[in-house]
Order: sequence, then C-alpha cells, then structure tokens
Amino acid sequence: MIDTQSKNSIIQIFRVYKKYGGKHALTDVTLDIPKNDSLLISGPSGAGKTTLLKLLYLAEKVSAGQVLVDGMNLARISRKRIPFLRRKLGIIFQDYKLIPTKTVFDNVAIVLEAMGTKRRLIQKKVKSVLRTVGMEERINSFPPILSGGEQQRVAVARAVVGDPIIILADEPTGSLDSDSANIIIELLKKFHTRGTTLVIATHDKELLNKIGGRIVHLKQGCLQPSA
Amino acid sequence: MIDTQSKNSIIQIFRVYKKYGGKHALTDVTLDIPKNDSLLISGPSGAGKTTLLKLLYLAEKVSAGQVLVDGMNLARISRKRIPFLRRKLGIIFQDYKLIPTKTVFDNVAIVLEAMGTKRRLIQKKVKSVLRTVGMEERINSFPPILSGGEQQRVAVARAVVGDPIIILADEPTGSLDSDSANIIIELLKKFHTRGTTLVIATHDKELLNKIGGRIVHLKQGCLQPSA
Amino acid sequence: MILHYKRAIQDILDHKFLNAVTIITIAISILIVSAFALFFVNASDIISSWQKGVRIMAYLRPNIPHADIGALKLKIQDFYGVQNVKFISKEEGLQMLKDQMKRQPSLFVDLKENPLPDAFAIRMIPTSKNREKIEGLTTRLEALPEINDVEYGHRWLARFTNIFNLFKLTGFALGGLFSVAAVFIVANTIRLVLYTRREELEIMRLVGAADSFIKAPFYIEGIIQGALGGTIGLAVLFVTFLIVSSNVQQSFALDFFTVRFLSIKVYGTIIFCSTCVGWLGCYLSLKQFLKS
Amino acid sequence: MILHYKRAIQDILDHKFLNAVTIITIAISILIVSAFALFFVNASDIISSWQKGVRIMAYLRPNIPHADIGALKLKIQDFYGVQNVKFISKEEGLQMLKDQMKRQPSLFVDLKENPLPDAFAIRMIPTSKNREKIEGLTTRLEALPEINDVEYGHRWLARFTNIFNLFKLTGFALGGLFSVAAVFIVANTIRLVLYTRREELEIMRLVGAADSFIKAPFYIEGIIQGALGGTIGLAVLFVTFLIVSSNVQQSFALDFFTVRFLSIKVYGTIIFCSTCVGWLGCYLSLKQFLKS
Ligand SMILES: Nc1ncnc2c1ncn2[C@@H]1O[C@H](COP(=O)(O)OP(=O)(O)OP(=O)(O)O)[C@@H](O)[C@H]1O
Ligand SMILES: Nc1ncnc2c1ncn2[C@@H]1O[C@H](COP(=O)(O)OP(=O)(O)OP(=O)(O)O)[C@@H](O)[C@H]1O
Ligand SMILES: [Mg+2]
Ligand SMILES: [Mg+2]
Repeated sequence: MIDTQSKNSIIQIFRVYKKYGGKHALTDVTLDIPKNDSLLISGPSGAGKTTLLKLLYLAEKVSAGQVLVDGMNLARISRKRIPFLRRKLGIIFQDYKLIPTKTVFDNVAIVLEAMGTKRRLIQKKVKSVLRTVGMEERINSFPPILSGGEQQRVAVARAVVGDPIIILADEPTGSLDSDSANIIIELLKKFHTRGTTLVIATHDKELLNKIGGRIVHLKQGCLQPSA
Repeated sequence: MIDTQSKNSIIQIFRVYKKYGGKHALTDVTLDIPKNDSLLISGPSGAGKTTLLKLLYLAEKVSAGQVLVDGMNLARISRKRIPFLRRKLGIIFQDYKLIPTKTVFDNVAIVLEAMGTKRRLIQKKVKSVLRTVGMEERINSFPPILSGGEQQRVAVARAVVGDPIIILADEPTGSLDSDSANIIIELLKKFHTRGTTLVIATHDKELLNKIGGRIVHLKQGCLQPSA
Repeated sequence: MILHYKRAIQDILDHKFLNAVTIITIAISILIVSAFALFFVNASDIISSWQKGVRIMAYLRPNIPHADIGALKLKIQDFYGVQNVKFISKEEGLQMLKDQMKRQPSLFVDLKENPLPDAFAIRMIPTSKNREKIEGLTTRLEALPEINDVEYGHRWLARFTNIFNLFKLTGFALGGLFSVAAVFIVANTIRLVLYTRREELEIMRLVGAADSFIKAPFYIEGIIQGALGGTIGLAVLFVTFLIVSSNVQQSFALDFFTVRFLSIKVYGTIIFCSTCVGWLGCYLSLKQFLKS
Repeated sequence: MILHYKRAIQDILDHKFLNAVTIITIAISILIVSAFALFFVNASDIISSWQKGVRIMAYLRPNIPHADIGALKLKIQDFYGVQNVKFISKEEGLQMLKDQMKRQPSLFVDLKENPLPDAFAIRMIPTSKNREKIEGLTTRLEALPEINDVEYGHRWLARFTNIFNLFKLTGFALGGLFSVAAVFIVANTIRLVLYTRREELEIMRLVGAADSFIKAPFYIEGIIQGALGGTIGLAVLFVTFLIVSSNVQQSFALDFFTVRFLSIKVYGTIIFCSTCVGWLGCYLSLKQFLKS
C-alpha cells in the first residue's frame, strides 16, 4: 500500500504513533522521503525530533503505524538484520555517543571494522575523514578530554566514514561555532550531491537556512502543515 | 597585587596558563570581572572557553598564574574548602552532568541538600525553579529519557536553585530552540538584575546579542583584543 | 543523619542491580566462610569425641590397702592436666578383658587366679592431649610409689592427637584464608560498584557537595549491605544445613553425636564482621574514587 | 579472528581496572576452591592411611591340614572386596598377643599350650570399606566350613569408616558448594563489569556492529581472564602450600605421610574449569546486556 505511493522513496513513515509510557511523543506522523532528498525537521525542545529519528534506526519501535527504510519494513525486520539496516545509515546522535574508553581513531574505525573493511583501508579512510572535520590532530585522544565541539566533529566523522546511503543527523552543529559548523554543513552537502539522503533534526535557524532542503515542523509530536 | 586592582572585582584571572600534557589550552589570560558583571566568552570550538570556566570552579588547576574568586585564592584553597567555593557558584555544564539514576527533582534538590537547606523549603524551591524552566511536568523523570533540550533546562534549574552569587554558564542554550532559549535568557537576566555575576561561554550569536554584556573573544587559548 | 539515612534508602532503590550484586557477593562470601566454619566445628567435635577415648591406665602394686586408694585417687586428681580418675578393681579389669576378647575364651579357661592388678583409668582434659603432656603426666604417675606401671592407650592415639592438632591448625589457616579471600572479593565488588558510579560522585562534588555529605549514604549502604548479605548467607547455610543434616543423620545413623549448627555467638560475630566488611569496603573504595 | 584477537587485547589494555578486578576475583575464587580441595585431598590421605588398619580376622577350625590353607587363601582372595589375605599361624598369633599385652605378662605365665587358632588377616579394598560391605564379606567368610569364627576390628573402626565416608561426603558437598559459589561470584563480577560497559555495547550496536562482532573480543577476554585468574590462584596456592607444608612437616614430625600438592591433572582441570567459567560468565552476561 505505502510501497506504491512512490517508487523513489527511500524512507516512508505512515501514520506513526509513538508513546512512552503515558506520554505521546509522536502523533499520526506521515512522511515520505525520496531518494537523495534533504529533509530538515525543526521544532521546539521536546517536540519529538529525536524520537522520529530513533524510529528510523530502530532504537525505538513504533507504537502504531509503519516505517519503511530502503525497502525494509522495520516492524518485521528480524533482530539479526538490524545491524544490516544500521550500516546503511550514518547517524549523528544528539549526545554524540562516543565510546569514552576508545580513542578518536577507534571510535570512528569501529564502523568500518564492523562492516569488515580491510585494516589498511580503515587507516586511510578514518584519517581522511578526521582531516575533513579538522580533528586529525586529536586522533589518539579519548573523547572525554575533547571539547564539546571537538566531540561533535568526531561524531560527524563516524557517521559519514562508512559512506552511508542515508545520513540521520540530530542537531549536528549544536555545539559548534559558525566556522566549524560551516565545515560540517559543507561535508553534509558534499554527501548530498553524491546521492546520499539527508534527514536532519535541528532548531538552529542558521543551519536550516544554510543547508537547504525541505523543512517540516514538529510540534508536540504532530507534523505541522508546512507554512 | 592583583587585589588592589579593583575592590569591586569578584573574579580575577591574572596571567593564567593552562597546559594539558603538551597541549596549551590557555595562554596568558588576564581577566577582571567586577561584581554583577555580565561577561560573555565567545570563541571557536576548542578555544578554551570550557577550560577557563573549569579553572574558576577548580575542576582543573592553573599551570601558571593566579585566580581569585570572591576573595579566595584558588591556588591556596584547601581541599575541604572547595565545596564551600562551589556552593557560591551556579554552574551550567556544557554536557549538563545530570545524575542519570536520580530523578529530575533529586538532581536539582541535591544542591540544596548539600547546603543543608530544610526539607520543606527544598520541595518548594525545586518545584518553583523547575516551573520557571518549563520542566515541572517531568519532575519525576530520569534524565536519560529526557530530550536534549529538556536535560539542558534541568541543568539550568540546578545551577540557579541555590541562589548563587556567580553563575558560570557553558553554552546554556546550545540544545534549545529560540523560544526555550529565551526563557533561559530571561531567567539569567533576572538573576543578573538581582546582583548575580554572570560568566557565559558561548558561540551562539543570538545568545550573545540577546543577553547583553561585555564580550571577550578567546582563540586558541589567547584572549583577543576586543574589537 | 535522618537525611543521610533517607538518601541511603533512596540510593539503594535507585541502584537495585548494583546493590543486589554487592549483597549477593557478600552473602556468598559469608556462606563460604561460615560453611567451612560449620564443617570444621563439627569435624572437630567428632574427632574430639574419639579423643575422649584416650586415657591413661595406672596399674597399682599388689596389696595396696583399700583405705589408701581413696587418698591416692585424690592425689592423682590434683595432677596437672587430669580431668577425672576412675578406680578399676582387678575383678572389673578381668571382666572387661574377657568382654574384649570373647572370641578367644580359651585364653581364660586355665586361669586359676586373677593375674591382673588394680588400676586407675585417668582421663585428661582435652587441651592437654598432646604427646608431650601425656608423657609428662605418665612420668609423674610412675614416680608414685604405689604405682607399678603406667600405660597410655595405643601409640596411634598419640599420633592421632598430633594429627588432630594439625587438622585444627590447617582448619584455622584455611578459615583465615577464606575470610581474607571473602574480604577481598567483597572489597573488589564494592570498588567495582563505586567505579560504575564514579561519574555520579564527581558530579556531586562539582555541584558543591562536601565529601562527608557524599560519603554518608554510601557508608550507610555499606553497613546495610553487609548486614543483609551476612544474614542471607547464614540463612542459606542454615536451611541447607537443616536439609543435609537430617538426611545425613538418618542415613548414617550417627546416634552417638549430634551435628550442631554454629552458636548464636558465632552467628552474631559473623554478621558483625560482614557488616564491618561492607563498611570497610566502602571506606577504602570511596577514598580511592574521591581522591583527586 | 585475528582482528577479534587484537581487539580483545586492545580492550584489556583500555580497561585495565575492570580486567584486573575480574582476574583477581577469578584468582581468589580458584584459590578458595583449590585450597579446600588440597586440604580435603590430604585429610583423606591421612584418614585412608588409618583406615588401612581395618582388617578382618578369620579364625580357622583347629586341625585344618596345612595343604588346604593355600587353596583356602586363594578362594578368599577371590571374594568381592578383598584386597589381600595374609595367613597368621597360631604361633605368630600368640606372639602378637603377647607383644600387645606386654604390660600383663602374668596372663600368659600359666599357659600350657597355645589356645589360639590359625587365622587369615584380610584387608579389603578401600572403596568397599563401609559397614555393609564388611558385614557382607563377614557372612560369606562364616559360611566357609573351614572358618570357625570371624572378627572385624573393633566396633569403633566400623564406626570410623562411616564417619570417614561422612567426611568424604561433606567434603564433596562443601567442595561443590564452594565451586558453585565461585562460579556465582565470578559471573556476578563479570556481569558488573559488563554493566559498567553497557553503554559502550549499546553504542556499538547503534553504529551497526553485529552482535557476534561485539561479543567476540569479550569471549576472548573471558577466556584470557579465566585462564590467567586460574593460573594466578593456583600459583598463590602453590607458594603458600610450599611455605606452610615445610613448616608443618617440620614441627609435627609427620614422617609417616607426606603432604602432597594437587596432581597435574587436577591442576589442569582447575585451570580448564576457570577458563570455562570466564567464558560462561561472559556468555550469560552478554546475553543479558544485549537482549533488548
Ligand atoms: N525513553 C523515553 N521515555 C519517556 N519519555 C521519553 C523518552 N524519550 C523521549 N521522551 C520524551 O518524549 C518527548 C520527545 O523527545 P525527543 O527527544 O524526541 O525531543 P526532541 O524533539 O529531540 O527535543 P530536543 O530538541 O530537546 O532534543 C520529550 O518530552 C521526552 O521527554
Ligand atoms: N583534560 C584534557 N586533556 C587534554 N586536553 C584537553 C582536556 N580538556 C580539554 N582539552 C583540550 O583543550 C582545548 C580547549 O578545550 P575546551 O573544552 O576549553 O574548548 P571550548 O572552548 O570549550 O570548545 P567548545 O566550544 O568546543 O566546547 C581543546 O582542544 C581540548 O581538546
Ligand atoms: Mg532531540
Ligand atoms: Mg566547551
């Protein structure tokens, strides 16, 4: 049914509800994201932006409704196939989720290791992506001693190192000054031109303006009619 | 020597250097913050803003130089007196530093408990401050399930609940949409008018403009001559 | 104080898993130590009951007047290490010998008169039952003019006493080792739990909590964990003991001794120690994690 | 595989504290279990050496021709539970009795001829030394026409055998209890360590790592920890044993038996088990923390 809506869709969200205990975090959300789209989800604090992204990478399950990502119905996907789904995604988490006991290099490399990339290629790729985000000097540091912005840049590097077909970015420039933010924005744009689909949750107006793309508004879990 | 510079200073930073291992995080920083000042520290990612604040609440020690806070020389303060220093400060940490296993209420209340406030007063004060930041509904939630912005608001609540004489705010609105940010800005302003000294590290231009006050720029650990 | 107590309770509820792990670890440690203590106490009991069999026979010269025997008995009674003295007349002696050798009755058929002397059977107090003490007493007995000859059990009984002492010694050593091991394990676990929570400790310090304020609930928790763990460990042991001992006593028909559980005093001591260990583990670990 | 191995090594280096805690816990647990095993093995040895003293005396009817005795001996030798049979002629028997009762030589003065019968001294194989088996054998012996009478040690020896078996049983039970306790403690500690690292596990899953990829280094670590912990525990035990046993053997002059350490086989088994425990602890804990 939803499959037929659009052959070009890479993400389809259909009448999705999400409840946490008694709290409604998402109410009747329907979204169709075509391949190579750039979708910006804005909305105030607690609107459900992060929750919506979590549904896409299966950190949370929908309470009702359907989610399809790259042809996979997330309600029916088996436990074993979840890593397979996640390797298609590059996720920038709002709280970075870096492993504190691993170096910056290892934090980024783990994505490639999990995909089974060759050791030598990993070295090359990780170094190159860290150079892009301006973190090549801190390659052997551990995340807890990095500044907030530095941690965020490592998180971005990890998200893009595996050449994902979809990037889910939750507030990717929240801790960055505008110069650093611009570097990240350029990076995301570069991936977009290469064909990657972008889904970005943010309340940063600067980011909304700069990155370009379709903007949807969430408010208290409901998708607002686009103004 | 530095004492005589200004009788009205509440924070004096004199020729301070901070090295992390081999890395210079702060170089020859001198700053004089009068009572009831509102100081904004801006600068790019990794400039040393957080480090500067850490020196003020003694999470880090200076490598060289002197820091005085409310008449206390932080180089000479005894271990036992550190809590005494910190109770004068209200600190909003960049990474919030909420205790994940305690409820929002307990996270905020702990400041008052540590000061020895009466149980009934604690109830009243905590509820009131949580109402101000718009988190009264989540009073019994645990931080990990809160959204980024919600966590930040709790962190702000905890910083101000003890009526500190100085507020050290590290990126206090980084995770907030502009409406929520305005609430926090109003709150900080209210404290400022009551006589609290504000020291705010941020790269958010909106915040810099809205909150008003003296702005200093940090760049690679050096204080830039004010433009 | 009430505040800290409340905070401790709250904290236990907030960290059910960590507290459960600590309490289980303490309980198991106590179980190991006290199970061994129980085993050891009962084994000692049994061996002691055999050891009671060790007695010294002092044979009298013939024709000691009956009147002197009472005085002699009192005299021996006063010797160091003597628990009690029993007079065995030659008639009783012969009867006992006949009972003992009833398989060879032919041995006694030809006897015209009782060849045995009168004797004293002397039991020693248990603590004096080592070879040296027994031989010391023997020498003193032999020095008495009325005593003709002294015999003390079989050689193996003397050796047995040494082995019993060795058993006791290794038992105590092992008990000590187990106790130390238990303390280590518990301390280790508490360190691990506090390591898990070190960020929380750090946050509390950063918002201005004094070290004593941070530590107080942990101490209370440590004490509660220790007491609870100790009680659970002993309770498990007691139930196991009841089940096992009733089966054992049935199937082995050990009517001659009763397996006993630890005394209330030992019980109390163990729980007290376990409480101390809980407290101490917290103390040492907190010291480490609140250092810098 | 090499990748996982490298990751495991890296991981151990990254988490020195947690690994140290786990290894120490395993070492202590192994120490407890093997110390008890050592104690038990040696205590059993000693008791066994006494138990060897238990023998059955079968007294022959008078006037059995000397020629038949060889055949009879062979026959008894074949009985179930018999270890060896020794013929004791009546002359030897009398001499032994005299030696035994040298304190009452008067008893033998009046003897005109040797009143004792010929006899067989029968030792049983150790596993058959319980009261039922002994009595079974006794009955079979009594049924032989050549045998007049059968006597088996003193009553206490039979009782002693029962107690020895009880000792063995409780020893095994206690050993089992200790092993289970050790497994619990180790599993508990590993759970705690993984609990500390659950966020890390979660992050790895979120960035697309398969469960097997996440688990592999932990398993390798578990095995390394188990093997290392076991080895350290046994090494500590061995050193302690060397120190203690040399002192004990001196001060107790126990020349009649030598304290022995665990055999290589037991040693190997313990390390193998400890490795398994390390692995199993990881397996179960990982299952829990990777569940949802
Ligand atoms: N696991 C959870 N259990 C209960 N409530 C939750 C949980 N996760 C999120 N919520 C609630 O759901 C609402 C939406 O959260 P979400 O994180 O999606 O907000 P958001 O739009 O990302 O906000 P922000 O901009 O502050 O990050 C919030 O009120 C939050 O408290
Ligand atoms: N404990 C530490 N050990 C080593 N280096 C550190 C440590 N803490 C901070 N640094 C480094 O010092 C520099 C300054 O860090 P700081 O956190 O002060 O930056 P910041 O101005 O707050 O940046 P941001 O805006 O990204 O938060 C950074 O390069 C950081 O990596
Ligand atoms: Mg969010
Ligand atoms: Mg910072």
